[in-house]
Amino acid sequence: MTKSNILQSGLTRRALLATGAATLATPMFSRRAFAAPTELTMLAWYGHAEPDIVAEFEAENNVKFVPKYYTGGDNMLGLISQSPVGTFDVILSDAEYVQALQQAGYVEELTASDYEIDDYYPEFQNFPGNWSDGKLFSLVTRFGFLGVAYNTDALTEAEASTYNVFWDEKLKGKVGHFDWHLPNLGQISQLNGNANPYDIDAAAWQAVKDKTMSLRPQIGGFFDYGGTFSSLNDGQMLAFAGIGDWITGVLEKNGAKVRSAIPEEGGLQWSECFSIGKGSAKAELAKKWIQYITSAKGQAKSAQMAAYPALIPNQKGWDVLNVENPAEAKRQGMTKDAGNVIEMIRAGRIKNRQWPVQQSLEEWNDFWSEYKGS
Amino acid sequence: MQSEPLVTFNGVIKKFGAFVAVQKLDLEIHKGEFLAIMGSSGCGKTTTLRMLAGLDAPTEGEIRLSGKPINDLPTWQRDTPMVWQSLALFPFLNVIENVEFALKMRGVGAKERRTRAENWLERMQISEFATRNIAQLSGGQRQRVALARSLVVEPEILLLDEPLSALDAHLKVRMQSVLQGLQRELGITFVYVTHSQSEAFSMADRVVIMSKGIVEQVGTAQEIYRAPKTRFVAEFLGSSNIFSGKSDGNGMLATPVGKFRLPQDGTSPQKGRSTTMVVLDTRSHLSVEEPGSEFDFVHAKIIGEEFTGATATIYLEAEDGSELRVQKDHDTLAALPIDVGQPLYVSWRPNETHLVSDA
Amino acid sequence: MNDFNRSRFIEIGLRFYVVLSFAFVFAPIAASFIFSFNSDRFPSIPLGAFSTEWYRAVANDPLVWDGLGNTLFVGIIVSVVSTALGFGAAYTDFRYRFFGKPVYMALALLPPTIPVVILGLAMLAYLSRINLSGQSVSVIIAHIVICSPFAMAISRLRLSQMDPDLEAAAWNLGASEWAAMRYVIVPFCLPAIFGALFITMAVSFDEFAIAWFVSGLNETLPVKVLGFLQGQVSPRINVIGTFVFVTSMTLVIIAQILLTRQTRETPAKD
Amino acid sequence: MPADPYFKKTSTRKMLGECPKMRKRISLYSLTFSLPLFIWQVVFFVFPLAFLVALSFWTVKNFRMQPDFDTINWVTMYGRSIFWQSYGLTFAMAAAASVITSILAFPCSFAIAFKLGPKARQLAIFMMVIPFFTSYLVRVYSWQIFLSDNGIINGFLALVGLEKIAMLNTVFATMIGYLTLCFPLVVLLQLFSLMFIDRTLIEAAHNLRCGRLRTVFEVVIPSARVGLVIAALFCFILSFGDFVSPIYLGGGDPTTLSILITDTTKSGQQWPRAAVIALTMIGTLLAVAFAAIRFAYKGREQ
Repeated sequence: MTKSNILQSGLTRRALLATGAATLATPMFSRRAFAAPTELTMLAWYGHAEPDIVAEFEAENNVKFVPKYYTGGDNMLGLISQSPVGTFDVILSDAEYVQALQQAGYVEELTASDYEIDDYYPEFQNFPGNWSDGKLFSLVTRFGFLGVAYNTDALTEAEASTYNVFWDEKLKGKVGHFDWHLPNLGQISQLNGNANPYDIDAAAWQAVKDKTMSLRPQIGGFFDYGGTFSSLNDGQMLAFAGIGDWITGVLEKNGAKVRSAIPEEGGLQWSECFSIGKGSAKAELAKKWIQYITSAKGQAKSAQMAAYPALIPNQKGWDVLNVENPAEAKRQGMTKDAGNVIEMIRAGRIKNRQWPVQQSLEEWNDFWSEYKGS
Repeated sequence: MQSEPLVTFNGVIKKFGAFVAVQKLDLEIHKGEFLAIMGSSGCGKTTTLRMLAGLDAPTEGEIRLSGKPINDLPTWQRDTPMVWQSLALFPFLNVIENVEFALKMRGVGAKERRTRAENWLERMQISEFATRNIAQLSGGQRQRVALARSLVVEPEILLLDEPLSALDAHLKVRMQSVLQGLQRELGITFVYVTHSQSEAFSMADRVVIMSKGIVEQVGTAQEIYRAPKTRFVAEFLGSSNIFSGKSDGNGMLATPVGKFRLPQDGTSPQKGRSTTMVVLDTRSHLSVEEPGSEFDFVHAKIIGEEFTGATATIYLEAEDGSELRVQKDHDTLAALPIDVGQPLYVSWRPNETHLVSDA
Repeated sequence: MNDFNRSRFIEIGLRFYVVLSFAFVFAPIAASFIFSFNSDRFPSIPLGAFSTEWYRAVANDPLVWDGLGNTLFVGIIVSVVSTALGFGAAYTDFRYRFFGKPVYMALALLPPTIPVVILGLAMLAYLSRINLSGQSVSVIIAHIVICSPFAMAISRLRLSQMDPDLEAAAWNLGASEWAAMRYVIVPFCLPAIFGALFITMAVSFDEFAIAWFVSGLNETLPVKVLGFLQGQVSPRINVIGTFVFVTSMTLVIIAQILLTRQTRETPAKD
Repeated sequence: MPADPYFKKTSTRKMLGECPKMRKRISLYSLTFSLPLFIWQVVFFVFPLAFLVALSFWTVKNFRMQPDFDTINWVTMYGRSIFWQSYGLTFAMAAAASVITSILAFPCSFAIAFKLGPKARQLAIFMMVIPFFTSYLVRVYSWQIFLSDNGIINGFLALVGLEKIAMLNTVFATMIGYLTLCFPLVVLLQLFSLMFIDRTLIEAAHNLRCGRLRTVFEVVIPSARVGLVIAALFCFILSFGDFVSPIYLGGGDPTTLSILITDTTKSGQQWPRAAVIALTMIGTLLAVAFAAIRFAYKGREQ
């Protein structure tokens, strides 16, 4: 009885495991089995390889994107440096990191004539960081503004029109930080009246630090991407520094009472650029993808990305968007009307987010962790 | 019953680190004999058995089996099956699978294996349990399975390590006769390790008594019982009165409880020498009155009484506090005032004493 | 009488406390289950409409399926290898005494006590040096490091229940060391070996921190969940959580039933 | 007469280092079982940690790590007040978590061990194992729903007309997370040590007119000390290194060492500095584990 029993039950269990595994894995294998598309790897922020963006391209080119989503620029650099060369075919990077990518030799040179750069607004044709010594290494594909994100039940638009609102007594413990020093300190620097928030001398830097420290008692937490979403959504935080429409736009669509405002002190601009990874075996396909996503059609898609909406630099993309989804075009300010986002940039209200010029990145970062810990 | 030795221990020493478990063992085990190795725990009896089985390797010396040295032979190449104190039956195998195990290990085909195992089950009268789980068997049944499992390879020698210690008294006696009968029937050698006198003396042809790694005495049950050679053996058997003192050189022994005549066996120790003399409890007598001159005697007080079936043992305390014992049938005792504290004479005939070494 | 009442009160109080403890333990699991059927993307009270859309979203997300495939692939290899390694170490501890054994045991048991963040960091830094990072095999390597101690502990526990004479008895009956391993030790430890397979698989299934560091493109399901948590907060977390919970519970319960059925033989009688 | 020969024999054999072993110690057979894990752990556990030590002396230039031998990372990290602040805080929070979890778990494990019948106890143990098969991440995410300002708990409070309580993004929420992580494990570990207490000990104590509560403190807890300390130690280890609860329930505020590690790697690729933090954490854990085990077995040896 005993031995056979053990064997039997052993077999059953083994069989069970195997069948379980097989059943669970079937959809995956079967899907792969009949299509067998080329796999294209993408290193990007969350959302860039989701079906709403890539499905059409995938179908047209029999491609399957394999994304690795990172949680920040440094995380991205870490992932590249710790993976074998050629792991990532397409790399999406925030503009300030592009130079680091290029200097580290992580990206291939692009041929400018391959892309419809002429359709871009002039401000974006020679976008800082995309070019190095006259060579093109990446192409800006979308951007957005950072200002004051606020809960519309708690604050009026007028109240949110200045960074000073973060110090408002009624927001005590209800102000959140997107946990990255660059946008937050840049905004404080703007509040302090620095024309270029990132190019400040020692005295101005000290002033920024002091001003930031005075905000600490108001702060309810330091959040990553996901945490920012949920804490704004459920009213856990009523105002947020360091973010913009890329977060509140998504929440708004879901019915949350949140919005972003560009305050009178000015806003910051984030920009995302596509590059081709060094040593990519599918560089041709990667190029095709960048052509697609920077074309008018791809740009319109990109503007409405489900994960987070963004502004687009391609003028023809604006046209497509205004036909496809005029409401969204209007909401984001990408219409030909006066006061649209390009005019805001031209009026000098928006500054590029970038690395500090007169201090080292380390210094800003060290201050940020001290601030968090205080 | 002398025959050529099946097993020879030649100056075998076994050390575990600094601890010497067996000291210089020389022993011959004959073909077809039932040999018991007896001693208290830690005396080296189990280590001796394990060395023979090949489970422990001797530190020094040589062990021969059928004339061939087997020191370097691992246990699985020895054919020295053992019955374990814990029985060590395989709990995940049923009865017949347990019995077949050794055959399977020897590469015997499945069919033959089954037949031979079934034979042994029948022989041990446990055929009906063939497909039972070990956990479902009683103690006695397990014992039989363990025996069958070891004997199925038809070895020349069977090693038994206190196999009966877990059984109750009634079952023990039954299994003893089973074992004895089996050994006679098979005509093979049994080496039986035990701490129990009754098991050793009732079954074995020869008994080896060990203490602290040393063989104290080898002999038949009768020889050992009647004439323990050493003080240890006498104490271990626990059935003698022991008197220690100094010889006066004239055939007398001076002890704290009196002067006694030494046995007249021609080995009278020289004067002043420490000497120990023993007399069996069954050869000791009790009386209210001082016994005659043909007896030596000690004055003592009763401290207790123990019934052992047809006889009873009276425990007494001598004047110096040493303990004495006398075994008598109930009729004899009925004539005596047996009460705790009652002073009596314990006596014996000098020719029924003998000397033991003091080692 | 008074004292008796008081002790009854304590008894009831303690029982109630046990119920309360389980409520605490199961509250988040239950909530996750409920919210997986909630139509709102961001969980809030009151609940939105009943919906299976997130289940559909998960089922239709090829990345989730890839993640599940990776998790299974990693989990099965990890459980087999770490059970083998852990069993070997447990047997070594059971049978041998040797110089430096405490060091050996420390190596065999220490890994789970190192915080996963640190282990992940060290693993990534090291594995990328030897070109083993960013692949499924990296996750497998790291998970075996933390899983084999569990397998070792489970096997060791079983071995300590074994009559130490059993193995010697097998040798004595003619089994070589290898044969005794195959026919005695392994069959005896079979329940523990299965237990270890399940537990190590469960550990690997749920491990996200180290996997997050070293998995590269071959993300496992828990890393996906961490990604959802970091990146976009979606009820898909609840769906996957519910799915993983139901699956592993089914496996555990089936294993439990098989094991108890086997031991529920009539007890020995004399 | 040997009273219990079997026991005596096994114990002497154990004392002598005698398991069922045989002559050759190093054989193909023994190496087959002992070596694989050893090699695996040396290559994939010791080497990475050793590499971490080396890494802590490297330098970073422009986001790139360079092999070096520079104590700058140690000097910088140990020179920063934020580091020591996080260190003290993480230590205090982990210690608090292990004390709180142990105290909260004890009545539960006590009741399961002594107040439930064998069937119910079996079930309770099984139920306590279940959480190990659910994702910790998912459970933490679930707690957000309970604890947020408009979450389940505050919803209930509003129903009965009470004020809202801010719970999410507080140390309290972090503690809930630690509790979620450790509670089932601590209960199980405590339970196993409690179940091995000889019940007659407790009866004897009652018999000696030792009151209920006093019996628990004077008999039960001392008898189960090893298990209780080990359980608390595991809780400390898990909480000390956890980064999920402090971030997703505590709102990343205050900064714990695990957050500091991820932050450090997040800004300027300062992996060498992260290695400094990691090594300090390992050192601390080893010291705590050593102290705890010493305390647990104090007075047990001989």
